[in-house]
Amino acid sequence: MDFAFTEDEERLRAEIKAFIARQLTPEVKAQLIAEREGHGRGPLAAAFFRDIYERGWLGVSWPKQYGGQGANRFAQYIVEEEFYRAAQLVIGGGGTGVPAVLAAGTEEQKRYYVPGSIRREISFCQGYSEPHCGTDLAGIRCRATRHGEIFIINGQKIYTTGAQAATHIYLMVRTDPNSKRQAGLSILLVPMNTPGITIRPLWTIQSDPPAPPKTTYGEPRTNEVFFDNVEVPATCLLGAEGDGWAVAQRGLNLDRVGAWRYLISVMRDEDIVNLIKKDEPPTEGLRQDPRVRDKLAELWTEGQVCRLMTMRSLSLEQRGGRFKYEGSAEKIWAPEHGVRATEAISQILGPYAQLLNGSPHAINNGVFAHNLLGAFQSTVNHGSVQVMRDQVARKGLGMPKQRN
Amino acid sequence: MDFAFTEDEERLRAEIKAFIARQLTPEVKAQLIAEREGHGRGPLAAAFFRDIYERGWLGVSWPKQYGGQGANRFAQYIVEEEFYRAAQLVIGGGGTGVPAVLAAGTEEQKRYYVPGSIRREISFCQGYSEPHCGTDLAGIRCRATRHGEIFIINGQKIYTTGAQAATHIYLMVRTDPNSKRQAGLSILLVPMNTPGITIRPLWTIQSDPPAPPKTTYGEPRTNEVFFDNVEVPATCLLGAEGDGWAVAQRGLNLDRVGAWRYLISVMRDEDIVNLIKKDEPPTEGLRQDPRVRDKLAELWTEGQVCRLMTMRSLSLEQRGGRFKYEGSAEKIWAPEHGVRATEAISQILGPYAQLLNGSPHAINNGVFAHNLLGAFQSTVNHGSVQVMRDQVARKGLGMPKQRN
Amino acid sequence: MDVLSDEQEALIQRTAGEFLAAECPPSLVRAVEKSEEKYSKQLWTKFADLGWLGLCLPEEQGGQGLPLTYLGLVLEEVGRYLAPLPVHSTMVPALVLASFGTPVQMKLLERVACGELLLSFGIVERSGRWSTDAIALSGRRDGNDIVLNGSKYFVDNFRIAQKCMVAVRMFGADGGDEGPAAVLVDTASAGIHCEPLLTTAKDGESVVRFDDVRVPQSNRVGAPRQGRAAVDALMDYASVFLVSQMQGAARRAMEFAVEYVKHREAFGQPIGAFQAIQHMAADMVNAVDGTQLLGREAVWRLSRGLPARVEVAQAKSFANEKCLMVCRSAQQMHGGIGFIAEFDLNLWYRRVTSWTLRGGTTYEHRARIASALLDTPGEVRLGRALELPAAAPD
Amino acid sequence: MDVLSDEQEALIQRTAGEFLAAECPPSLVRAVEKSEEKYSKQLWTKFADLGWLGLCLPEEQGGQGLPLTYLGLVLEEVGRYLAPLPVHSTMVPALVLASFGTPVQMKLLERVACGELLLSFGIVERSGRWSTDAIALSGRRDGNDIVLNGSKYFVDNFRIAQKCMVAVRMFGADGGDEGPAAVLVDTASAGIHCEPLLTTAKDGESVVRFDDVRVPQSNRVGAPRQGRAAVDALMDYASVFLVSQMQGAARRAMEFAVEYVKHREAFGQPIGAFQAIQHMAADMVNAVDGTQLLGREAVWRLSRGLPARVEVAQAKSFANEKCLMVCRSAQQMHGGIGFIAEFDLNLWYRRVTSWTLRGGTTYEHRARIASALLDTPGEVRLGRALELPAAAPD
Repeated sequence: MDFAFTEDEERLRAEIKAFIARQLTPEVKAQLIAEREGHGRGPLAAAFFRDIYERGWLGVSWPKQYGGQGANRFAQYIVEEEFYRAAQLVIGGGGTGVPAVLAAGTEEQKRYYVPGSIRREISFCQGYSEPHCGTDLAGIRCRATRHGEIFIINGQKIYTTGAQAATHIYLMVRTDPNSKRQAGLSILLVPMNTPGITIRPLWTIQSDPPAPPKTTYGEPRTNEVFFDNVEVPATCLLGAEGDGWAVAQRGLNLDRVGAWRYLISVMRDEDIVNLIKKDEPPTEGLRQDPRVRDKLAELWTEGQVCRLMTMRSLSLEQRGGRFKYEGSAEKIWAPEHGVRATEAISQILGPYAQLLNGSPHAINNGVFAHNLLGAFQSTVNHGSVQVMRDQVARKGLGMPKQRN
Repeated sequence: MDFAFTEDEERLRAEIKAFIARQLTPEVKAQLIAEREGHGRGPLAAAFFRDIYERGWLGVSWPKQYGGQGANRFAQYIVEEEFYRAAQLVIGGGGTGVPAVLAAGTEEQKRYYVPGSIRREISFCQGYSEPHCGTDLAGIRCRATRHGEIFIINGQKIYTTGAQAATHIYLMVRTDPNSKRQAGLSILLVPMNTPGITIRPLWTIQSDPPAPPKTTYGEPRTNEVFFDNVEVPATCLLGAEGDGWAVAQRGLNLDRVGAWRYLISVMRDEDIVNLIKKDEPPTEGLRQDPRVRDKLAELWTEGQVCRLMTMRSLSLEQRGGRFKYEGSAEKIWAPEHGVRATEAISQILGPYAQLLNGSPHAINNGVFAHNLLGAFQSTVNHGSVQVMRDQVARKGLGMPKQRN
Repeated sequence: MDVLSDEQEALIQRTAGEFLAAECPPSLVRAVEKSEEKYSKQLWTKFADLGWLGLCLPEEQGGQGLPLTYLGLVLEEVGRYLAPLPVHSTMVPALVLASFGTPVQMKLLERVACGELLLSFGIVERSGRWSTDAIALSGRRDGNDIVLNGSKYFVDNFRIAQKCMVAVRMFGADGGDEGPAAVLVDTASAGIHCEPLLTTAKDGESVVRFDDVRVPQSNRVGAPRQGRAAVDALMDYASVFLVSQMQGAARRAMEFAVEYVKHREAFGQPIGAFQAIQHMAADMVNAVDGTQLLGREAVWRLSRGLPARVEVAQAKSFANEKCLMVCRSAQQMHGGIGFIAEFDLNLWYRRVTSWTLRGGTTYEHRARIASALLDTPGEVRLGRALELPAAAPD
Repeated sequence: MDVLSDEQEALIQRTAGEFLAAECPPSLVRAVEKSEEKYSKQLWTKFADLGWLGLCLPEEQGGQGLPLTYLGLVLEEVGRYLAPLPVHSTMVPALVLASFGTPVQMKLLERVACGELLLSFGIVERSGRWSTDAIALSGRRDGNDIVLNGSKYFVDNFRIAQKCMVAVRMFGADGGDEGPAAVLVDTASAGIHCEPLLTTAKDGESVVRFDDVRVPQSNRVGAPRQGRAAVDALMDYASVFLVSQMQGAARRAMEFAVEYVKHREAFGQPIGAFQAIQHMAADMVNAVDGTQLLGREAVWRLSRGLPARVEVAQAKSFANEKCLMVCRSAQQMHGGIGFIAEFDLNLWYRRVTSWTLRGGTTYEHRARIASALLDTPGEVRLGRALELPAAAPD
């Protein structure tokens, strides 16, 4: 039992912080924001990423033989945390694609995707949900038919966030047309520039006006992706054919934990405390209000539980253990904390909490209002809290399945 | 839409209050408590009940032809509320037996049970639950076999509160041995002195020390009742043979609403406010604590919702309407409010909230501590809040049943 | 006692609902969000022509003189269909005029009843607080005029209204504080600056600055001694009719969600067959029903002229938490789709988030309830109305 | 960083658990409730003989000198089996002695380690408040003595302890206030009156009155300047090890309930197959796990000598609400049977209700957290420890 980072880890954190203080200039930040808004990568941003790359922080926990640093899960967490805090950059090695490639890929796939991702030449979007099945992935219909050494893909995906910028899609398809539920699914890694792929934007309630940085589920856009006789070589297959469910499960578990998931759930706790403690108009006086103080202490404590559950997941992973229920449990606690916090904060701030980004008099660029628009999404995406509770009860506690 | 009692109803309330102020002397009160503790009825208590009887308040809403006053549901509510508040007496016409007799009984049964109940010569305990089925009454096994003009009853009931004092048991039995679930059940009205009935006390966590008045689920004792070849005439049948489920449902619905259910959920709200506003040791100073004030206002508002839901049920009944979901909804809200209130109050009172009846330094005879022991029972008894939620969703909103 | 609607009440509510169901589809709501005016003039005219605005105004001013409870029912429907109409912002000050106005001011109600005169009102200032104590905008008496200086924040529909009822702190010519008062101001007066806000509701709130705005003393609402009472009424009407709207909107969001989960299949059946979804729905029912009961009781008390500050506070504090929960649960039950801008459900969610933050926060309303509970003599009892002490927070 | 138990920690906890599983059945817990002493002397002897008491005491005094985290794990098991042993009331003051005691006082730990010396401690007074400011029991210096006057409320196991560590307010012979201090008092001293309380836990709390009780100055714990630090430590240990017990007990109640619903049939299947019951259970898991993580972090910080007042406050405020929720849910999952006295589950429920009310309420602990958040300079960040300002409430 050890609740502190090691000296090495603290040193890494200090290095990153110093780097960010030095290199993340307002100009770089502006180009990063422009890139996120779809205006392509500016030269300063490119240089910034090159510098990060050279320090080995892109994919810090990935194996050295594929260009990573072979560092542990805590080093990865530190990189992720500092860059996400500083500029909402998702850096360090989590996410959808590469961890699954490392777990299930062929040697060739590892040699291709891992270094490419580290150089940020390759990026993945996630092709899971379909219009008729959001949470229930076992109902997937998008099919890939094998014809010798190629697959032909037909179908549709939805909520494919980042499809417009990704080089590849991490795609779950049904390869056995006669299969049902989890069986007969496979994962394909498909280049987005393959002919027959069409992307249609879905604008979210965060698009007009665009949500400010640090908003939970502040993405202005997600997508539908259509596959019309898309032909890819069979080498795109990740893991065995028909083994897609198992390949995806581990990825999903990792997706439900880690720095990003933690931070989007708790940054508002820090923001509201730091706002209230400034004690300036229009929130002056709240600092001394015992009701507000009590509520902030409650939220803070819940936020600490988010942090500690994240550390528990990292500890488990670092030991090489598998989650029994911990990932699902965290994916209940953190999003619901986010919702509770957001709604409680709105009652503390009163009418100011309804002001969106760009409105006169908006507090912190309207982040608290945009959180109201985004917080509940976190209880739905990547496995709803209802499904997560089922899993905690069934897998964690061994409770029986309902029969009729 | 009218949220006030009528002048007549207010006059009735004033009469009852005046009666109580005059007649409910400390001596009478002491005899009532002694009676509740199983020491039989004292002469003063008997006179007190005779006076109430003469004023027509026992069964005030029951039909005149059977000795009632034929008053409306609100008059009944007022009688119930005032007597329960004054001395935790359940008077006025609610409860398990007579309403069902009035709804489903034969003329002969009405002539026997209604006047007898008004004179308090007849009283019912409720024979629903069995050891293997608490909430799921459709699983009842206690069976009554018909032999011509008699039934022979064998089986067991549990949580039969008040069995030791009741003259009759309102008993749900399976009359068709081949039936399943709701079908084939019947209601029998069985005199408790019939040979073959054995009562075994089940002492509750409120028994040692005994809970003080106004405790939610403060009963020190409930019972198991065993039926060993108990022979009763077929005239004991209430409603048609095999129709027991329907007969019981309406009774259960009425059991889930009304003054008693409302008051056991909210009396603690009044008690804590009245305690805090006295501003005396050991709770002095809390009156000015904004956190406590905020919480009390929240509880009070929830308590108002309990009251208004009760008024809604009475309005519906008074119009002769049937509940769609309202009874079940109230039976979620009020008990869960009771739990929230009890637990919140305990954190306001701190260590004093753990002191039981008779302990030195206990506040209000330990009622807040005993509520901690009893409050959750209210979410379980007479239909758990889980079953109630099912009913609101299915019957109220028409949501579908799960299939496999 | 009968807390259910009677036949006439049910009829009027149903009629209003049917009208809005036909005339106010979500596409209109959405179009108005993008408009400059933030209301539909066409719908307003139809609405007014049907007499809905005059429902509870005095018969002498062309109204129908029905109790306020009817307006509450109509506003439930306005909320239900998110009707982009300045009913709330117009009727709240109109009702204050109906209670406190001078004969000349009462005359204005004729134009309100027929839809000609749009009103707005300003209470909250920079602090954001819903409290008479926080009213600092000064109305200094100067000859026959009152000179207004200060700002009102979060003023709804100021830009389309001809007049605004402004809660001010009056000062005599000698600078003496004369307490709160309500003053009617022409929105076109010199010295007024209006800055539109962008809210989650995407409706017509603004910040309005008053720089030496002059209005005649006769624009003060009611007699000088009634200033505080008029401001109290303005705040109570504003809060309680927001509750009507919120409840109507939340109920609609719940109905959408229940309908959706009855048909949306996952894991081999309609997700509405799952107990977790059913129980979420059951809690939504109690939340909207509880809001309805508290809200209607408060409006009913106002309609009878009974003290109702505590009941208003109960209703709004409860509605703030519960209606948001209902709309959030409705979004959750819809999964990802509710997050997509073009899907209608979020119109309801976005409005209710805003409405929970206007007309007083939960903290503010609970402070008032607590004062009635704890700063008064005698024991409390549920079912017996509480009165506020003179020094209660507001 | 590794927040999980390491092998040795897991081994020690398992061993303690196995010992108590064998030696401390619910029947013993129930029997002790009815006893005068409110603890099992026999079990205490066995427990001490196995060396559990000395686990984290200094090696010089016969202890094993392990970090405090080990005691936390053992107390999780004590809570889990509701062991009717004065471990908490003895070890809390013992640890204060280990940190602050004079050499003579340290010698007492030898007798603690072998189970010979039972201790108790008194903090709270009539106000019921968990706060140094609320300590009014006076310790007036008089020659070589300290004269104690006042009362301690809710003192656990006073009647069986030989010594009690009392938090007092010291006064010089001249009457000058010298601040808080901890003083060791023989429980048999003249002038002590003990009045047993009857709590939901049915354990050994009392109110203890001190009328001119004389103790030598050498009984003061630690150096004069360390008085406040010693009292702080006494309070923090008391709170955080209660969290260990509560978490162990709540986890056990959860396990009982999960086991019960797996087998209890209704509506044609085990009720544990119903989603509503499963989701209740999932929330119970997060509640006990959250308590465990917060509690262990706080104990770990104490074991490292790091400031931990905020972490203790986090753990206790969270535990108060969550462990009660878990035990209440366990009762609900058992339906009517949990309400019957002879059914074991309510032993857990009744103890946890009491423990949520001792060692500081949620309000009190949150006030401390809020002070660290808001009354300090600079921005806060999760993951960076907070420090309390000097003037924080406690």
